[in-house]
Order: sequence, then structure tokens, then C-alpha cells
Amino acid sequence: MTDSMLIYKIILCVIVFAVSLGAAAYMTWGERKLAAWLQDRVGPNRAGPLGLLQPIADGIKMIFKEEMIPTHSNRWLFILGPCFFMLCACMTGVVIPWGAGWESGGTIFPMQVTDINIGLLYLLGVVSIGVYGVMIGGWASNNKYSLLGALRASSQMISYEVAMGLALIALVMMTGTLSLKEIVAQQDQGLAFVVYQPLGFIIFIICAFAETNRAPFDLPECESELVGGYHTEYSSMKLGFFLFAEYINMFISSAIMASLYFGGYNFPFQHELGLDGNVLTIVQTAVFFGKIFIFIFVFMWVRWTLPRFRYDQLMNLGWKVLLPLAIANIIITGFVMLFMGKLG
Amino acid sequence: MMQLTNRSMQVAKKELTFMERLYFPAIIKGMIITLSHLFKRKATIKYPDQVRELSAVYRGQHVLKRDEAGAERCTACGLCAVACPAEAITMESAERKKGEESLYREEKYAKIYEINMLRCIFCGLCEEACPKEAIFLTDRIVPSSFTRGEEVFGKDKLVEGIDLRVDVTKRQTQEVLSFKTDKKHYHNQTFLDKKK
Amino acid sequence: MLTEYAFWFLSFVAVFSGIAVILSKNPVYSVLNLIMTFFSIAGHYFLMNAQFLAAVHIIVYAGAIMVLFLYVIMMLNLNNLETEKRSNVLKLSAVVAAGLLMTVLSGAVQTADQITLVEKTTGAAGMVENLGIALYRNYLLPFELASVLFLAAMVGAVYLSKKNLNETQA
Amino acid sequence: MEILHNVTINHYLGLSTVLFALGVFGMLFRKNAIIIFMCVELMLNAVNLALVSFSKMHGDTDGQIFVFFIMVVAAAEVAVGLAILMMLYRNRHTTDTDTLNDLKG
Repeated sequence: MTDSMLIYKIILCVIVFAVSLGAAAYMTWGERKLAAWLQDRVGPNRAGPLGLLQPIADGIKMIFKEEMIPTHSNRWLFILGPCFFMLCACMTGVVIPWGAGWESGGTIFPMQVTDINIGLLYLLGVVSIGVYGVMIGGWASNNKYSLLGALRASSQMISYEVAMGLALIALVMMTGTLSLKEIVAQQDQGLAFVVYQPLGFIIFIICAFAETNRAPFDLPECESELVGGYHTEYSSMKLGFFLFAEYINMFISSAIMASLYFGGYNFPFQHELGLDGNVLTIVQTAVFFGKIFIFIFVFMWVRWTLPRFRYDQLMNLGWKVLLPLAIANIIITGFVMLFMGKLG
Repeated sequence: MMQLTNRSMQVAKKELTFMERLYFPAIIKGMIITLSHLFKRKATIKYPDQVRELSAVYRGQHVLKRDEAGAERCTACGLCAVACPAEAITMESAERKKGEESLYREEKYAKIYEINMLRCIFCGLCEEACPKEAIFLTDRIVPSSFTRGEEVFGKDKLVEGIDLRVDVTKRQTQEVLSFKTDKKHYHNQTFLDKKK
Repeated sequence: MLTEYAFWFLSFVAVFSGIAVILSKNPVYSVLNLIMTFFSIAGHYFLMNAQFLAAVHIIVYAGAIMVLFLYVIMMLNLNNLETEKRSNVLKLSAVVAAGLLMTVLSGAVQTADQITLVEKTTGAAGMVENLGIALYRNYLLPFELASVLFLAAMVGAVYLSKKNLNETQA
Repeated sequence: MEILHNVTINHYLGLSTVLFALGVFGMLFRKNAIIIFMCVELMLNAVNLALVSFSKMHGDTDGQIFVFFIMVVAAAEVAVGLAILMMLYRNRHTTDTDTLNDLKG
């Protein structure tokens, strides 16, 4: 790795981090605005034009609010919980290919921080350790409701992770690689993988809803039944971290869905346009963000439409419906591949 | 049980069919409904910038009227208090002294006149009961406050200012208005008219 | 050079958090320290270019097994149960026994040849493709047997953790 | 892969030894069944580490395959073992191994 490449990677890292945070901040605004529109309201419109400065105002409010740490809580773990959750949320962005790559002076700078050959497993691993942030935070609060909320949240995340992993296996069988870059590159020519894996995509998107604790799977945060779940005792920016990490997770999972099933930064007839390499990269990145935007819209749209699941329904859906469906999907994929002669 | 309306429905817990148990058609239907609301007109009125138009007979905060010369019309007869279904009105009367003709229209006046805005139901019966055209409900909103005591409005808040008259002409029919302004009738004459 | 520092750093983290697992009073701290150990072991796997194994290690150990531990500790509320009344003689004998074992093992390791890892490796052993080929060609039978073992363990765990067996059967 | 120039197999075996001994020590030292369980996991991981370093030394995959199977066994063991612990706690309200000596002659 040359020095220029190293510097480039560091810059790209910072950019990905900043973009995730910025996107998450404006998703809070978008969420409130969209919720308002779906309910025939106007939404935030006081801070700046169209309320566009609202996230900044919210952030300032969060930081300056009084910090409360319960007396009988476990102080270090109480602080560690949200930090860990936030860290895990930010760690997932590095394997996503945001664009094809820059060509400058003969070297190609990829628009991806790192292309590890176990990209998908890395994602699953980071998602699975994200559970600890929730569990530690809920337990350290020394509050029954927090503990119950944390147990709920984490068991939900673990349960749906299984179905999510199995849904991905069918895709991996098709592509023969775990690297996200290659999966996206394989969709360059031909159809997006959602055409081949519709069932897998549906399972994946449902699991993504559950993993990000979004409605209709937002039991861990229900105010009415469990007084707020695992972040009951949190205030100020530590609460902000929990809420913010949820939005980052949403952004990243939208990006993952776009890259795995909807061709990532590729778009139809991209090579027929006759664009120069770097211009094409810019257009591709824009298209990728467009796809992410659509998925985020779906996330929010679903949240403001569907009611929350009951806990037993949630577990039934995860274990008795999605898991068998995912396994069936794997079997079907295997058979189709066998008959199409794709197996070596 | 006797049915008051025919809108009640018998609730039955039917076994769901397979299509219903898939939930997807229902989910998609719901999603389309919410999506359609995205393009509907917003129901919000942006209040401080944009004020909702009130009807002419809107019943808001009360006003105790003065006549054209600036004397209080109320004579503390107590009919409004009697008419009030919420018992929100109390008053204490006093006799007009010599030289106070410019302040009070009749020989008797309300020394204290209080409306408890927490009790008031804004029915407007006081307005109907008043024989002296003294109390009216206006289109002003009762301001909120932090204590209960502040919600008992005395004469300082109820009587209109001499220079800040509250227009209630819309609440009166044309006949009443013309009858009231006709100076041929003795009761319509102010103390200035009587001096002449 | 950097990898060497990484080795020593990860080793110290592993050993110290391993000690902390044993010595912490609160089981939750033990679990968290054990997770730290597992992370540093996963780091070692990365250093040895066994990337797939490292990811699986984190997913299985940190993501599933330790969460189960944490669940049991949190649900049973075992935080304050720790009243170690074990006598000093027993504790001392534990130290001696473990120390002797370590002496024997490290003695055995000491006499082994010093083989630098890089010499005999192609570096591709830890890649997914090679692992998959080995697992599904040479070790297919053990693989299938492992799935049977999993099934048995799952049934057993569900059966054991039923609240009241007599009631559910009735 | 220009990795681990000066780190020999013995380094890894040494680390593995230390972790294994720590696991044994913990098993003997503590009497909370859950901690003992965790020490078992520690020992299994020490072995895993040794196996992976052997695999790296020989440059073949067999060692890593063994690690997979150890993981499988560990996962199954934890599932059943923790279920047993739950039942024990429900019936005896303790996980102290010293008090669980009913079968002692």
C-alpha cells in the first residue's frame, strides 16, 4: 500500500464517517417531516427554511441537557453501553462500496474503505456484537424496565440475525463470494439480484427492520408497555447516542440492501451513456445514494403505517416463519443452480 | 339491549383465511393509504403566522361594554349570574355617587364583576340575559395562565377600554342595533345627551 | 514489525482479561472480560490470515455464546450471589495445581523447535474457498454429524428449560 | 502475506498454554458454576488458538476445520449446559458447585 493510498483511505474513512453521521442527523429531520406528511401535518418548520436546521438544534439540545446517571447504576458500564452501540453502528460503513473508483495518475482509488474477502461475515459479526451495547446499557441502569427492554431487544436482534444470515447464504451461493465489492460488480451486467432472490430480499428487509429496532419491530422502545425499554434511564447525549445509532444502522442497512439486491451503484444502461470514467463514478455514487434514499423512505413509510407487533408474534414470525422460509429459499436456490448447471 | 343507532357492528372473531394470514395484501393496502396521505392537503394552520377565521358569532372572552360616551352599561342587576349555568359570574353592586355620571350609566353599578374563566362554558346565556346590552362574548381567545387565581377575570380585564372599544356589532341583529342607536328613546341617551 | 507489536498487544489483552474473568466478583464483568479475550483471540486469527475463522469466531462466540451467558446471568440475577467461602487451602491448591500444569505445558512448548510461521504458509489456507472445499470434501461426514449434534442439543435445551414439564404434558 | 516475521509457533503455543492454564486455574478457584463454565470456554479457545497456529504453520486447512468442530461442540455444550444451570437455579436457588453434592456418597 503506497503512502498516497493510505492517506486516501484515511480521508475516505473520515468521509464515510461524516456522511453516516450527517445522513443520520438529517434522517431524524426526514423522519419527523415524513411522519407529519403522512398524517396530513406540516412537520418541523421553525428552525431554518423547511425546518432544515432542526437536527442542529436537536443536537445542541441533546448535548446541553442535564446528564443523569442513576445512583445505583453501574457507572462505567452505563457509559460504555451507548458508546459501544454507537461504535458498532459506525463500524459497518467501511465495507460498503460507495462507487466504482477514481482513476487519477494511473492508479485507481476505490470508493470503498476496505474490501475484505469476508465482507458479509464482517457485517454480521459487527451487527451481532452491537447487541452488547443494548444489553450492557439496559443492565447497568439497574432498572427492571430497562433490563426487560434490553433482554427483549437483544433476543429480538439475535433471533432475526439467524434468518438474516440464512437469507444471505442463498445470495452467497449464487455469487460465490462474500466480498461486497464483487457482489456489486457481478450486478454490473445483467439484472439486479432481487430478480433472482425475491424471497431472500423480502426476508432480508424484514430482518433489517427487526435488526434496526424499527417499527413494526420496535418493541424495545415502546413507551406504553415498558416505559421506554433499555434506554429508560438515559438522558442527554447518551440517549442521543442510542437514538442516533438507530438512524445510522438504518442508513447502513439501506446501503447494504441497495448493494446486495439492487445492484449497488450500478444502474441500467450505464455503459451506453458514453461517460468518462470519473464522471461515471460520480453519477454512480449519486444513483447509489438515490437507492439508499428510497430504502430509507420505505423504512419510515412502514414505521408510520404499521402497528407494533406483540412479543410472541414477533418471535413466532422470526423463528417459525422467516427461518423456514429462508431455509426453503436456500434449498430452492440450490436446486435451481443445480439444474441451470451453475455448480462446478 | 335496544339499539340507539344502527351503526353498531357485531364483533366476530373469524378464523383467518390463508390469504388473510399472509398479511401482505393488508399491509400493502395500508401502505397505499398512508402514501396517498402524503399528497393530500395539510390540515395544519400555521397559527401565529396564519390566524384561523372565526365565525361572526364565535363565543370567546367576554367584554363589558361602555356606551358611546364611555359610561359602563352594566347595572349589576344580576340576571347574567342567574342565567349562567356554570355559576361562573359573581358581582357586587354599588350606588352611583354624584359626579360619577360619566363613569356609570345607571344609578346602580357593579363595583365588583368577576367571571371565573375556568368555570365558564362560553354558552352565551349571560349575553342573552343582559337587558342593558352590557355583556357580550367576543372573538378574543381567553389567554392561558399559570395559576387558577389568574383565571378569575375582574373588571380590569372585562371592561373595554374607552379608547379600545371591542366591536360586537356583528353579534347584534340590524333591528336591535338601530333601536339602540335611536336617541328618541330615553334609555338610549347618554349622560351627555341628557345634559343638553 | 507492526504485526509483532500487534501480537504482543493482543496477547497481553487476552491474558489480562482472562485473569480478570477469574478474579472479578461480578459475573457480568467476567462475561465482558471473556468477550475481550475472545476479541483478542479473533485478532490473533486475523494476524494469522484466518479471516473467515476470525469472523465466525466473533459471530459464534461473542455474538451468540456470550450473549447466552449474559442472558442467564441477567435473568437469574446472579450479580450479588457471590459469597466465596472457599477455604484458603483449596484456593492455594488451585493455584498450585494450575501452576504445575502450566509449568509442564510450557516446558513441553519450550523444547519444541522454533518454527517461524511465515516459512511454510501459502497464506491462502484461511480463505473461504479453501475452507469450504476442505469442509465439504474431506470432512463431510463430521459436518453432517455436527448438525445432528446441534439438533440434539437444541431439543435438549428446549426440553430442559421448559418451566414445568408435568404441566405442559398434562 | 508478509506477516509474522519474528513470531514463531512457540509464541502462539506459549499464549495458548497460558490461557489454558488460566482456564484450569479458574475452574479450580471459583465455585460459581457459570464462571466455571466460562473457564471451560477459555480452555477451548486456548486449544483453538493452538490449532489455528498449527494450521498456519503447515499451511493447510485441517487445523481450522478442527476449530470449526470445536466451535460446534462449544455452542451445543453451552446451550445444554446453560439450560441445566437454569433448571438447577430454579430448583436450588444457587449455582454454587459446593452445595450441589447430593450424589456424594
